[in-house]
Parts: sequence; structure tokens; C-alpha cells
Amino acid sequence: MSDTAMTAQPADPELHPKGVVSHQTSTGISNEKLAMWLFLGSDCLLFGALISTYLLLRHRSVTGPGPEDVFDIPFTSVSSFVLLFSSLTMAMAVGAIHRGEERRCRTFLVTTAMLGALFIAGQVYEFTSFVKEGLGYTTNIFGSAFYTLTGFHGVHVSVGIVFLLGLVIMSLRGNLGPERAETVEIFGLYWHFVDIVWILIFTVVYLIP
Amino acid sequence: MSVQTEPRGAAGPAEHDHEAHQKAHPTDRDYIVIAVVLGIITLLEVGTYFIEDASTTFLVATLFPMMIAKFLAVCGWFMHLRYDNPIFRRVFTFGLVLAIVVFVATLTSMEYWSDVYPRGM
Amino acid sequence: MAIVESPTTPLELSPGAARVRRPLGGFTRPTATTGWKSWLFTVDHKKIGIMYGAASLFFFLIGGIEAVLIRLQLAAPGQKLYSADLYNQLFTMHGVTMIFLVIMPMGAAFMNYLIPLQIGARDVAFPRLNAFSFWCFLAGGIMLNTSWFLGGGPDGGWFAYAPNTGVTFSPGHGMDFYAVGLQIVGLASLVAAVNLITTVLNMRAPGMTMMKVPVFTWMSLVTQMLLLFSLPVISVALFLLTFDRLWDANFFNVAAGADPLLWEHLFWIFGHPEVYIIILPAFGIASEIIPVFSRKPIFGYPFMVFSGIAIAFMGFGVWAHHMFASGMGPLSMAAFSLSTMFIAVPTGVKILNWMATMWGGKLRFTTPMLFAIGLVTMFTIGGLSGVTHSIAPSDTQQTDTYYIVAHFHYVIFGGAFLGFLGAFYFWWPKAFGYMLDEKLGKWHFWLTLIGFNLTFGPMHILGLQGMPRRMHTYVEGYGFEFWNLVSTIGVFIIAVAMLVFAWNILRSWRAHRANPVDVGPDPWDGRSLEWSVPSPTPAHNFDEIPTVSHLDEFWHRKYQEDEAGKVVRVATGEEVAQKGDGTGVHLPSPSYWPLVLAVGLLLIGYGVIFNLGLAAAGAVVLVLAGFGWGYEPADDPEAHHGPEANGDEPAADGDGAEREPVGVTAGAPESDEKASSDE
Amino acid sequence: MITTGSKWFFGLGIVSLVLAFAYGWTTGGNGLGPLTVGYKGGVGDHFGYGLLLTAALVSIFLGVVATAARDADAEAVAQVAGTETVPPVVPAGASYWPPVAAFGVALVVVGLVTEAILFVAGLVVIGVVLVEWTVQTWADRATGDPEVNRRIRNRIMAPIEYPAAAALTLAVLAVALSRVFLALSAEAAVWVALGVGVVIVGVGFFIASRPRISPNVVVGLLVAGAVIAIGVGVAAGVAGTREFEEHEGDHGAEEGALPAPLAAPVTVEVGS
Amino acid sequence: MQSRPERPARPATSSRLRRGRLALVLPLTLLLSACASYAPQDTLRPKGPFARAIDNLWDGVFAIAVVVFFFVQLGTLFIIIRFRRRHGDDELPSQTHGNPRLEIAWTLLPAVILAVVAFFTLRTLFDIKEVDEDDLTIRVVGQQWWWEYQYDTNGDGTFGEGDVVTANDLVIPAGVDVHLEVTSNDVIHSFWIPSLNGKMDAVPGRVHPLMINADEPGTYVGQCTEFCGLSHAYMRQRVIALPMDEFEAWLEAQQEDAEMPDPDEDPEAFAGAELFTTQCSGCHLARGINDEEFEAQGNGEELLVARNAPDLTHFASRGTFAGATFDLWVDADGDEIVEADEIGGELNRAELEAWLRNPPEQKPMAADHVPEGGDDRVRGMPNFNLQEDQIDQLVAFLATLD
Ligand code: HEA
Ligand code: HEA
Ligand code: HEC
Ligand code: CUA
Ligand SMILES: [Cu+2]
Repeated sequence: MSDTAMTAQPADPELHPKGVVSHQTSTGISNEKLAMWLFLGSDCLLFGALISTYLLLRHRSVTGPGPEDVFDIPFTSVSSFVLLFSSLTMAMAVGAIHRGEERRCRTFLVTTAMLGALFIAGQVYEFTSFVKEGLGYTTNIFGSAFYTLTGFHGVHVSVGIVFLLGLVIMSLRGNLGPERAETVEIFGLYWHFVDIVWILIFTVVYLIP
Repeated sequence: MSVQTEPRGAAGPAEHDHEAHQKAHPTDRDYIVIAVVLGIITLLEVGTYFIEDASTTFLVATLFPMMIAKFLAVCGWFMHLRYDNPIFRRVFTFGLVLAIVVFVATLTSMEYWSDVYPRGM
Repeated sequence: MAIVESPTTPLELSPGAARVRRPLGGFTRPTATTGWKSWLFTVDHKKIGIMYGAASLFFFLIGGIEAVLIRLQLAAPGQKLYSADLYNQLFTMHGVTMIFLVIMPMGAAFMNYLIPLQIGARDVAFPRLNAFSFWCFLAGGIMLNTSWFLGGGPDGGWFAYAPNTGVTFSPGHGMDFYAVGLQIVGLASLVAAVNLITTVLNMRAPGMTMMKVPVFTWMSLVTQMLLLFSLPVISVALFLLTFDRLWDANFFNVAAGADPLLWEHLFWIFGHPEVYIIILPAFGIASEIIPVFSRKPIFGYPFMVFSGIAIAFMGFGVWAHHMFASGMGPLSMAAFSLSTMFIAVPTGVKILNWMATMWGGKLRFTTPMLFAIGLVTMFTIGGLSGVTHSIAPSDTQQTDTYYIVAHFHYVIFGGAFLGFLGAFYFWWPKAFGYMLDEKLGKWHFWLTLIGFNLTFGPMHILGLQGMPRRMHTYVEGYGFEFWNLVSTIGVFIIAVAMLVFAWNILRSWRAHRANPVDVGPDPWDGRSLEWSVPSPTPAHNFDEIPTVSHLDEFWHRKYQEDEAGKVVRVATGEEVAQKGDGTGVHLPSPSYWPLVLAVGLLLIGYGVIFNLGLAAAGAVVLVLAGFGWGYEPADDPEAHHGPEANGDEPAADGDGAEREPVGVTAGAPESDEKASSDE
Repeated sequence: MITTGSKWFFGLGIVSLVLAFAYGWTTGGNGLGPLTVGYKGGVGDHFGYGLLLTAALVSIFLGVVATAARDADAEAVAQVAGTETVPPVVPAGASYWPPVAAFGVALVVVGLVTEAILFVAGLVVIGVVLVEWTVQTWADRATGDPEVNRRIRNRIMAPIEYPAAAALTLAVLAVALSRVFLALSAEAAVWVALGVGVVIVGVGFFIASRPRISPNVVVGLLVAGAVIAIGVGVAAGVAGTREFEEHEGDHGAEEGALPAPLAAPVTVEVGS
Repeated sequence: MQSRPERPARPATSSRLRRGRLALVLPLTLLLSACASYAPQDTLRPKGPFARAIDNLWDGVFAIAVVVFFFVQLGTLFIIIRFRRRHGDDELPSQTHGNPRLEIAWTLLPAVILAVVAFFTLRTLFDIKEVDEDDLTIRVVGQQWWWEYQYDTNGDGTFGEGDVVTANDLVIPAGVDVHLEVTSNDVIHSFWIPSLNGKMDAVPGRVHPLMINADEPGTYVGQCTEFCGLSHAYMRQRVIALPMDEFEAWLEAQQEDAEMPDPDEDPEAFAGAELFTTQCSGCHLARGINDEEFEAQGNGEELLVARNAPDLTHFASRGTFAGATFDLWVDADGDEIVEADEIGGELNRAELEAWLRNPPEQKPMAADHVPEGGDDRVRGMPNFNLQEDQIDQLVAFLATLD
């Protein structure tokens, strides 16, 4: 949704490697990027509410199992690394497209998507094993709170992956040139946000009992 | 629209743009360096798990700074908050700080930090 | 499956193919400019604003009928016109309808219509998202109200305290409708918040610094900020409730260890900012109307702006004053009691500044002005009772009595609603090109004022006498009889007043049709930019985007200092107004997708309650619409809106709209994300 | 007003609708149940009924869209083609849907005698073919220009295919890999996950650092990766999961019992 | 603690005097009191130190509010009259844009006023919230839609077996602080006796302290004020304050078990008791009558902590029944009995019979329909379709339970 279309001449990547950020707005920043940041600011409250709900409820279960019984910290650590590095590859993709390297961008987008998928696979594994260990969604209050919090995060990641692959398809069709760099960048913001939410969850939910 | 005749709004878009260009965006190398640093911090974080009988106080004291450092690194570099237009930073920081303040107040009001708060399992 | 058919061809029509007369591809875009289709698929902020207004008036009728039924039951002690169950549904739906489907969209109506006009833009930042917000809101409203026919309305009160709203204690589907319906309405507001904030920040006319933005737009910006940051919290609360009710989660299951206060906090963290969401647009309206009819600039513009911001800020820190009896510790009570009290300070600044604006003016008592003065005086009464609630110890006596009911009707009806009624009269000529009858308008005002005070004034006394709220009936002998009867009589006067309003609309329209009188662009001697365009506002708003150098820009074009330093009229409104010639303007094109997306959400809504298969169908529609939306350019470059002029100025609407080049697939991620990632 | 292009959808919709009602009644529905989506009376088998109803709704929806878009409307056709006369209908070209459909049917048959999952898979394949083939046929007849027809098809199908494909990719990977982790011991799972992650990052950087690498190699790598993931996933699925130790969870307490909250150990006493 | 307003009770007359003074100053108050001939739930007529502390605070705040009210209303009226545009006056008024000094002044002034209010608020708040657990402690349990009161008579610090359990009428000694532990058995309710203290929510899973103190013996009415479902309007309560010695006697009497009516002396009551044992043991306990059956019905230990239905052991010693909705005893004219010592007058036979005939008709309850899905919890008392003679027998029996 870039504004570039409105410029009569196609952006010249040489002159303006960032692609053309709209100069028509009062603040000089593009509507789309501002909108994404507003959305992320709002999402802070969403995850804030979910995390505090989890904190309040995790130790209140009347029946087991509790967090200590099921958590598998080594595995979750790997998941954290995976997501962390997906942020790196995402940033690389954004950098690449800003320089006009479409192919490199595409490569990193695919890599990011694959890492995201690996993360989701880890989550599916984690959930399945928890259920097998006796912690269902309705088993106790910890279960409800845990699955809801991490599930919301997982949904954010999954939606991100679907869009990532959408970007890849666009790129394959030649529609993701440097003039659309901002699209990639805006998507990147979303992806990094999902990563920082996980940074919080990893510490607050998993590492601090 | 290629010819920009009217300066739009007050902020003088050109200035911002200028500013943005002065603080150059990080390079790929920067990204990799940051990722490695983040990885190391994460390793340290995971390390605390292997410390036996670590008290919660200790964990909070060690893990929170690391968490915040990671958080800021991703926001600042990967999300370009350090370089980009300050409006973004304000919007996001506002949401973040508001969330922290509001929910810490909620937890406090629900006696979460005190001994009264029941801990079942 | 053919995901990538041939990697090099773009998905859409290539420039070559686009040269055919209409790039219809699979879908022709809607193009109608008149008739119902022009409304259904519109992305024009003015049409959307009008639809918001119409919908909110319609829901006001429903909510008002519910109120009348409530009052009938309470007219005398011991009445059993209907069952306790039905009564509980009535007041719950009354509260929900009035708050979420009347006052909020009424605010949205004026914001949509006016913000672009006041800041000198051609549309909002994302016109299609704007349309989506409206349809999504309407979907939520329909969803909530159909609960009456699908097993009964929600019955847990508008703040729905758990665990009374869990399946155990509210086994019907009513509360499901509440949880899901409000979720959808909330999504609509969240999307609108992102959209309108972007609009105000980014689309101001050249020269319009933030401190030259009209007060109404400022208050709207603050309101949208409040929405942006408070809605996610109620979203979470509603999700938890939904999961509890539909999928047996344990969030509010006390037997499993839950703490019901969690719901109270989550609800009110949203709920209190919500009340300022309700009032701030009306404050903005009063700040527009009063200067015009006092013929003076607003007194202390910076103070007005900053007090609005201060109210919003503080509004996030007081939510637990609704919970003074909930069993929080005394320290929490003290903290929230203090923070609440001090909200009176910035609010007082507003009241006193309005009085100061009128002071020394030449007041014209037109209907809008009467309503604005009504707001100032009546809101003060409600605000003062609010301050008495903020005194935590005495609130433990007052909470959940009719004293509270009196408070919030005074601030909402006497504050926000009177303001909006004034706004209808004030901007009606701008939107429709004819004035509402002044004489009937005055009848409307006085009947409303009398009826309103008669209805809600006695509730103060009832509350202090100890009448709890939400009672389906009360017994004789507690001193409640007389004032309840008075209150019930009052509501009929309000009803008559509203009928006068309806009659006024109808009559004025008929008179206008029989004998059209041109009201001109500036019937009231207005101050802000919306008065500088013809009435009714042409589709493209401004022929030419104005360059702004003052607060009250339009006024300054009419009045200037003469040599002696005295301010005199130098031009009439007609002379300096724009002519409404849209040559060369290219507007965002209408689209099906916002409507389809909202329908998808509606299906999902019913689906999660009744049949997951239906929800799946809804999800398919949703995804289809989302991606279809993404692939569709916001601006159909081939569309003909108005006289299509010189090709070298294709972006005269540069301020408009989400712009996408032909055949750009990129829109998908962001636009859709907002819709789906928040689920 | 009903255009040629939409007839098919309306037909399909009505047939599905009738089928849904019939199914709803025959599988144990009563009263007005199936007609009122279960509001007045019961519906028999919810799943099948829901599926058929969904199919009906989607078809009718597509029909409405097609009508609204005036597809295959002679005038629109002329417009698109930019001709003055209505173009002749060109016979449809070769299609690869029939063999796929046959494959689906085969799966169904095989599934009937062996695994239920194959049966379902077959049904899904048939369903997909149904939709794709329908749209294909319809698009082929839309205008006289095959190129335009192809784009019309894409306009409709891309919004469905792309997200579906993306979601499918994600689902396959997630399920396959998670089966692998489940089959391994907890420790091994950690190392394998780490390994997979390193490989992904490594390959990504490798390819990125070689701008001249042939696309075929990249595609080959991707395909190989996918095949390995799915293959190992299937193998792991067949091998089953490792032993899990179940933790004490008082499942009995969930059902039936009166909530007796005061008996619960968690109680807050405030203010004292 | 030290600043808690006069305790024990100030005589009621002084409060009336003060109110009179107030009414002179505040016409609105006059309006209020003039119209409320008899409003037993009036929040402005405190009958105990806690409520009085709140009322004192309210008086001050109300006075301030009235001043501001008149300032704004009269000010606006003045402006409207003074500055209205005369006919044909087309002059522009002078264009003042503001006056920062003035504005700062009217920012600061309310802030200062409120700071003063805040000071008194906090003082009162911490006073009335101070809890002394050494005082007589009673557990108050909200139920849909009635209140249960548990007295820790055996002094083991818990409430249950061996303690006094009653409903509807909360009996306390007059003139001393009483510490209530407010909680709930199902949804959120709110305990409120306006003349004794503000509200306290009864939240399931939480126990909240509330102090009350009645100046004088007497009956104080109140009502559940948190919306709690169908019969929220019928969830009333009363506090009966007795002189200390009477209270002690009452408590002693309550600890006794009920006695089976003598089949010879009172065959009707005996038949009622038998019927009660078979029909009603699923929910009600009358200690000494149906203990075994009650437990056999699956009402185990935990239900003894908070029962699903009122304990009827000393049913006839109460003044009201069914969530204090109906009077159990009436005076000779059939009117409500307000003075505690008159309980035992005339049995309100009509309403008690009506209750047994069809409870959900007397008071909306979700007792007959068992909700689909969810929890099959019965809320309220179902209709047993009793015969008229059975009802007579039951009433006769219930009347013996004093
Ligand atoms: C438009 C909506 C609106 C607005 C603007 C307000 C404004 C205020 N509200 Fe209100 N409130 C509601 C809507 C609103 N409220 C609703 C809907 C509920 C009930 C929800 C429910 O339970 O269903 C509620 C309930 C409510 C409660 C909870 C009561 C209870 O349930 O126990 C409290 C408690 O503190 C409160 C306080 C206030 C205060 C202090 C203000 C202040 O902002 C008011 C400030 C204004 C003034 C004070 C007047 C002007 C000032 C001056 C002239 C200056 C001089 C003044 C002094 C020195 C005092 N409100
Ligand atoms: C926007 C907010 C709003 C508005 C405007 C109103 C308006 C009214 N409300 Fe309000 N009310 C609430 C918000 C609102 N209410 C809320 C939030 C609650 C709490 C709910 C809860 O406890 O959960 C509540 C609760 C509430 C109660 C307490 C119920 C209880 O606790 O048991 C009562 C009782 O009298 C009441 C009465 C009224 C009345 C008489 C009106 C009147 O002003 C209504 C007048 C309107 C009409 C009579 C309609 C007339 C229209 C026409 C005749 C046609 C004209 C048509 C056109 C112009 C097109 N309301
Ligand atoms: C399913 C449970 C149940 C059964 C069985 C039951 N009751 Fe009740 N009863 C209740 C509940 C609950 C209440 C409280 C209702 C209220 O006030 O909201 C109640 C209230 C009463 C009261 C008023 C008590 C008071 O102090 O308020 C009387 C008297 C009474 N029941 C008598 C009987 C008799 C006699 C029978 C047998 C024929 C009986 N009940 C059987 C549940 C039951
Ligand atoms: Cu109990 Cu209301
Ligand atoms: Cu509030």
C-alpha cells in the first residue's frame, strides 16, 4: 500500500534507494507506516492484558499440572533462538529490498517464513506434549491462561507467515521491487513486534517460575 | 504530483527526510552483530535455568535487565526506531509505557506482589 | 494448485491490457454515484458519516424504547409488566445499545463527516478501511440486536461482571451475543481509530500546524487515541469470556481458582476511558458552536486543547473508581479516589472557558447554541455528582444506586447527547443543503431539557434514599414511589421531544423540496474550513486544498483588521467560499470489499455461537475479501469520477486516500492484518 | 439479471442447500431444525450439515458476486474485448483437472477400504477440483480472449489460492516437524530443532550470498527440503510418539460437581 | 483509629439537629428530606459511627458541589441575559483570545479545593476501613438470592459444624463494632445496610472485611446491590441489633438443636416434620430433625460451610424469610414488624403458604429449568406441587422451629 504510485515518475532507486516515502503528508511519513505503528502501540495493550492475566492466574489452579510439571525449557529456548534469528533474516530482507536486491530479499523472506514455520512446529509440539502430559485447555486455570497467551502469540506468528508467503509470491511475480520497499519494511515491523512479544513471554512465562 | 509545490503541513517534511538520511540505516553487518549479541544474551538467559535453587529475586534481577536489553535492541535497530521519525517512537512508547503502568497498577491493586495473594499450585 | 502459474506475469492486468476501456477482470468495480449502490459501496467519508448518524439514530430509537419499557415497569411499586428475566435483558441491552450503538457511532458520524473538512483534506487516510469500520460496526449492532430473536438478549448488565455472566449463571445465548457482538463493534472502532489518527496527523492542509487544528478535530484525535489504547483491553476481556462460555476455559471459574476481580479490572480499564470517549467529541462540538454564536474566538484555545489531553491521560488512571465496593484494599481505594477527583480540574477548565467565551460576546440563541449551553450546564451537574462519587467512602454508599444512574445520564444525555443534538442542527445544512426549522428546534430543545431533568433529576433523590439500580421492581414503603413516577412521566416528555425532532427533519425536508432555498456555504457565519465549501458538501470537498495560516482560517478570510486595528468584516462567506467545481479531482473508488469483509465477520460471529461450520464459511469470505481488497487498487485509475481532466495532475487528491498503483498486490498485508490479526 | 456465469453457482448452491436440508433431516433432525439452522428443532449430524450448508452459502455468494460483476454478460464481454460485436465463445482448452479429479476419486475408494484419512483426503481433493474446475470453466467462457480469461480466473482464485497455499505450507511444515519432535526423546527433539533452525538460516544465508546461483538449484533445495520434511514427518507419525508421563490432574472435578468455591484453597482475604 | 468519629454512638437527636442546620444552608437537602417521609434505606440518615463518618464527609463535599453548581448555573444565566445580542446589533464584540492568568487561576482553585477534600477523604477512608479482628466476627455469605450468616460460636476460628448458621436477619449486639467477613457462594453480591456502613461486595473466592456498628437496638434494612441475576431485586437483608445481654441469650438459643414435634401433642407438625425429612433434605438442614438425611443426600462437608439453601433449624426465630423478601411475623394488623423484640407475633401464614405452594412464582428463581450444557446447578427453590394439607403440615412444623 505504498504511496509511490502517486508519483508520476517511477522512483529512481539510484537517487532514492529507500524508495519514495510520501512527501505529501503533513508529517512527511507515510500513512501506511504510521498506521502500522499505531496498531503496534495498540497491540501492546492487548498483550499487556494477556500477560497480566496469565501472571495472575498461573499459580491459582486448584488441580495440577502446573507450569513446573510441563515446561521444557531447553526446547523453548531453541524456539526463542529460532524466532530471534527470524528477526535477523527479516531485517536482512528489508535491507536488501531497500538496496533494490529483489532476489536477496526474496531469499530472506523465505528463510524468515521457514523459521516462523519451525517456531510454529515447535509450538504444536509443545502443545501436543503438554496435552499428553495431562494439561488440556480446560484442565485447570493455568492451562486456560497458558494456552490463551501463547496461542494468541502463535496466531500472530501464523498470520505473519501467511503474509510473508504472500510477499514471496508477489516477489516472484515481479511485484516487489524497490519501489515497494516500504511494504516489506512495514511487514517487518509487524514481524519484529511479534518477536519482542516472545522475548517478554520467554522470560516472564518460562524462565521466571 | 512529481512537482512538489506546496510544503504540506507544519512539520516541514523535507527536514524530517533530511534527518532520516543523516542517521544512516544500519547495514547488514550491523544486523548480524546485533543478532549475535541477542543470541548471547539469550544464551545467558537460558543459563539461569541451569542454576539450581535460584531464588525468584535473583532470577528477576538478572533476567529482567537482559529481557529489556533484547527488547530495546530489536526495537531500536531491527525496527529502526532509533533512526526513524520520532512520531513512531512516541506512539509506540506511549502504548508500551501505558500498558506497563496500567497493568502493574492492576496487579498491585489485586495484591499480586503481596503475601496475601494466594498461590495454589 | 496453480499457485504460481507463470512467475513473470503480474497477477493483475498488465498495463497493456489495462488499456481496454474498463479493466474489469473478474470484478467490475462499483461505480454508482446515486441510488442504494452508491451508499453500499461508498468510500466517501461524508456518506459514511451520514450512515453512521442514521444508524445511531435508529439504534437510539431502539435503546429509547427499551428505556421507556424500563421506566414503565418502574412507574409504580410492585409492578410486574414483564418478568425479571426480561427486565434484566432490557436494561442490559439498553445500556449496551446506548453506549456502543448510539453515542459512540454518533460521535463517529461527526468525526467522519467533519475531520477531513476541518483539516482541509479530500478524504480520510484509508477510505476503504473507513467503510469497513462502518459496516463492521453495523454488523456488530445487528448481531447484538438479533439476540432478541435468537433466544433472548444478554442479561448480565452492560459491564457484565463475571461469574454472573458465565454459562453456569447465564445459560442462554444472550451473553454470547454480548461477547461476540461487542468484539465486532470494538474491532470497528479500533480500525477507525488507526484510520482517523493517521488522518489527523498526516492529512492536514498546508500550513495547518497542530495548534491551528479546530478544537473538534483535536478532541476527536484525543478520543481516537483513547480508543486505540483502551479497546485491546476489552477485547481481551471479551475473548476470555467467550472462551469460558463457548469452550469451557476457566478464566472466571471460581471453583478452579479464578478471581472475579480480574474481569472488573479488565472491563473498567476500558470502561473508564470509554466514558471520556463518549464525552470528548461533544466537548469538541460545544467548542465549535459556542464561539460561532458568541462571535468570539474560543477562549484559551491552548488550554482547551491541553485540558482535553489531560482528561484523556488521567482517564487511564482512574478505572477502579467503579470498584470502590469491590473489596480492593484501602490503599488502592485511596489512590484511585484521588486520581479521580483531580479529573475535575481539567474538566472545570473547559466549563469555565466556555463561559468565558460567551462572556462579552454577542450571543445568538439559535437551536445549536441552546443545546451547547444545555451541555455546559447539564454536564456540570453530572460532573459534580461524579466528583461526589470519587470520594471513595461516600461512594460505598452511592455505588450501584440510582444516584449513579442519575450521574451517568446527566453526563451522557445532558453532556454528550445534548451536544450531538446541537451538532445535528449546526451541521445539518452543511450535509444536506437545507436548514432544520428553528422554531421546532426550540421546541425540541426545551422539551428535551425539561423531560431530561424530570427523568433523571429525581434519580439523585432515589439513589440517596437507597434505591439500588437494576431492580426489576421495588416494594412500597421505602419512599421510592413518588420520584419513580415523576421519572417515568419525564421520559414521555423526552419521547415527545424526539418526535418533534423527527417531525422537524421531515417537515424541513419537505419544505426544502417544495421550495428549495440555497442556504449558501456559510449559513451561521462559521469559523472553520468546512464552511468554506458549498452546502451540501460536494463529493470532492475542496476544489483546491486551502493553505492555512490561522486557527479559524475561514473566519479570518472574512474578517480582518482595518487600518485602525479594529476587526471588521471584509467579505461574506459566499465571496470567499469555494465554488464546488471538481474539475481535475480524482477520488478514491468505491469498493465491494469492505462490505463483504464485514459480512464475513458477521458470519463468523454467528458461527462461533451456533455452528462452527458457519464460522468457517465466514472465515473463507473474510480471507477472500481481505485478499481481494489487497489486490484492488484503492484508486481505480480507469474510473471516471467527475470531470476527468489533465493527466499531469492525477493526484490532485494527493491527500486522499490509500493510494495504490494499478495492479499492486501489496495492500494485502497491512490492510488485512488489522482485520485478522486482532481476532 | 442472472448472468450465464452465475447460473452454475446458483444451481450448485440450491442443490447443496436441498442436500443440506435432506441430510439434516435424514440424520436425525426434527421439526424446523434444518430449515432454521437448528434454532427451532434439531439438526442431525452437525458436521455434514454444516459442510453442505457452507457449500451452499459459498456457492450462492459466488453467484451473487458473479451477477454483480456482470460476468459473461454479453455487453461486458464486448467491453472487455474492446470489440463492437459480441465475441464468439471459444471452446475450452485442455485442462489438468480431470486427472486430478480421478486421483481424488481413487483416493476415496482406497480410503474406504483402508484408512479413513485417505478417504477424507480424497474428499478434499474432489472438493478442491470442484471449485477450481468450476471457476476454470466459467472463466474460459467469459470472453473471447484466453489471456483475459486467464486473468479473470486469477482475479477470483488468487485471493483464495494464495492464502490457502500459504496456510497449507505452514500447516504441513508445522505438523510434519512437530511429529518428528514428538517421536524423539525430549532431549533429541531439542537438538533436532536446533539443527533444523541452523540449516534454515545457513541455507538462507548461503543462497543470499551467491546472487548468481541458478534458480533451479534453489527450487531443488526447497523441494528437497519439503520432501525431507514431509517424508520424515510421515515416518515419525507412523512411528508414533514417545512415552509421556501424565501429571496428576483431577479431571473428575470438572464435570457435574457443584462448584463449591469456598472449599477451594484459593481465597483472598483483603485488608486485614 | 484515634480520629474515628465519636464512639460509641452519639444520640440520634444531635444528628437530626445537624441535619436541620444543613437543610437551612442547602435547599436541595430540604427537598430531599421533605419528600422522603419514610425512607428506611436512606443513605443520609446514619445510625452508627461508620455510616456517620461517611455522612459527615458527604455533607462537606455536597456543600462544595452545591456552591460550584450555583456558580456555574447562575453564572451562565447571567451571561445569557447580559450578553445576548440585541436586535440589529451587527458589531463584532471584542475579540479576546484568552487570558492565561485567569485560566491558571481557575485551574488552581479547583485543585486546591480538591486537595482539601482529598485530605478528609483519606482520613475517613482509613478510619472506616480499619479492621479489628478481635471484634465479634460473623461470616456473611451471599447466595442467589439470600444471605447466610455464620457465627463462630465454638471459637475454633472456622465456620461450619457446631457454629450458629442463620439467614436473612443478621443479629448483632448494639453499640459495639462487629466485624463481618463478606463472601459469596456463587456470583458477586453486595452487602449493604445504608444506615450502618457503605457497601461491601461479596465476591466468590474472596473474603472481604466490613465493620458495622449500630448505635441503638433496632432493625436496619438493606439490600443486595450488586446485580446478581434474576431475583436481585428480592435479595434483601436486615440487621437486628439487640442489647448485649439479649444478643447473648439469642446466640445461646441458636446453638440448640431443633426438636422433633411430639406426634401426640401436635400431630400436624409431626406430619410436617416427616414430610420435611423426606422432601426437603436435599437442600435444607434442620439440625436435630434431618441431619442424617441431609448428609445422605450428598450434602457433604463442604456444603456445611455454605449451604445451598437456608438453614431452617431456628427458622421461626427470624423475622423474615426468602431473602428477607417476606415478613415471617406480622403485627396484629398484618403489618411488618420493625422492632426485633416483637418477633413472634402473628405468623404470616398467607405468604408462607404461598411460598410453599409455588416458590418461583413468589420470587423469580432459576430453579425449575435445568440449563442445557454448563452446570446443572439449581438456583433457588423449585415447586414441589405440594397438596394443601401437606402445606398446612409443613407450616405447622416450620412454626415450631424457634
Ligand atoms: C460521558 C460520560 C461520563 C463522564 C464525562 C463522567 C465523568 C466523571 N465521572 Fe462518571 N460515570 C459514567 C460516565 C461518565 N462519567 C458512567 C456511564 C458511569 C457508570 C457506569 C456504570 O456503573 O454503569 C460512571 C460512574 C462513575 C463512578 C463510579 C460510581 C460507582 O459506580 O460507584 C465515578 C466514581 O468516581 C465517577 C466519577 C466521575 C468523575 C469524577 C467525572 C469527572 O470527569 C467529572 C468532572 C466534571 C466536573 C467536576 C464538572 C465541572 C467542573 C467545574 C465546574 C470545576 C469546579 C469543580 C470542583 C471544584 C468540584 N463516574
Ligand atoms: C448513551 C447512553 C444512554 C442514554 C441516552 C440513556 C437514555 C435513557 N435511559 Fe439509560 N442507561 C444507560 C445509558 C443511557 N441511557 C446505561 C449505560 C445504563 C446502565 C445499564 C446497566 O445497568 O447495565 C442505563 C440504565 C438506565 C436505567 C436503570 C435501569 C436499572 O438499573 O434497572 C434507567 C431507568 O430509568 C434508564 C433510563 C433511561 C431513559 C428514560 C432514557 C431516555 O433518555 C431515553 C429517551 C429516548 C426515547 C424515549 C426514544 C424516543 C425516540 C422517539 C420517540 C423517536 C424519535 C426518532 C428519531 C429522532 C429518528 N437507563
Ligand atoms: C432444591 C433445593 C431445595 C429444596 C429441595 C427445598 N428448598 Fe426450600 N429453599 C431453597 C432455597 C434455595 C431457598 C432460598 C430461596 C431464596 O430466598 O432465594 C429456600 C427457602 C426456603 C424457605 C425460606 C427460608 C428462609 O429462611 O428464607 C423455606 C421456609 C423453605 N425453603 C421450605 C422448604 C420446604 C418446606 C421444602 C420441602 C418441601 C423445601 N424448602 C425444599 C431450596 C430448596
Ligand atoms: Cu445478590 Cu444482587
Ligand atoms: Cu469511570
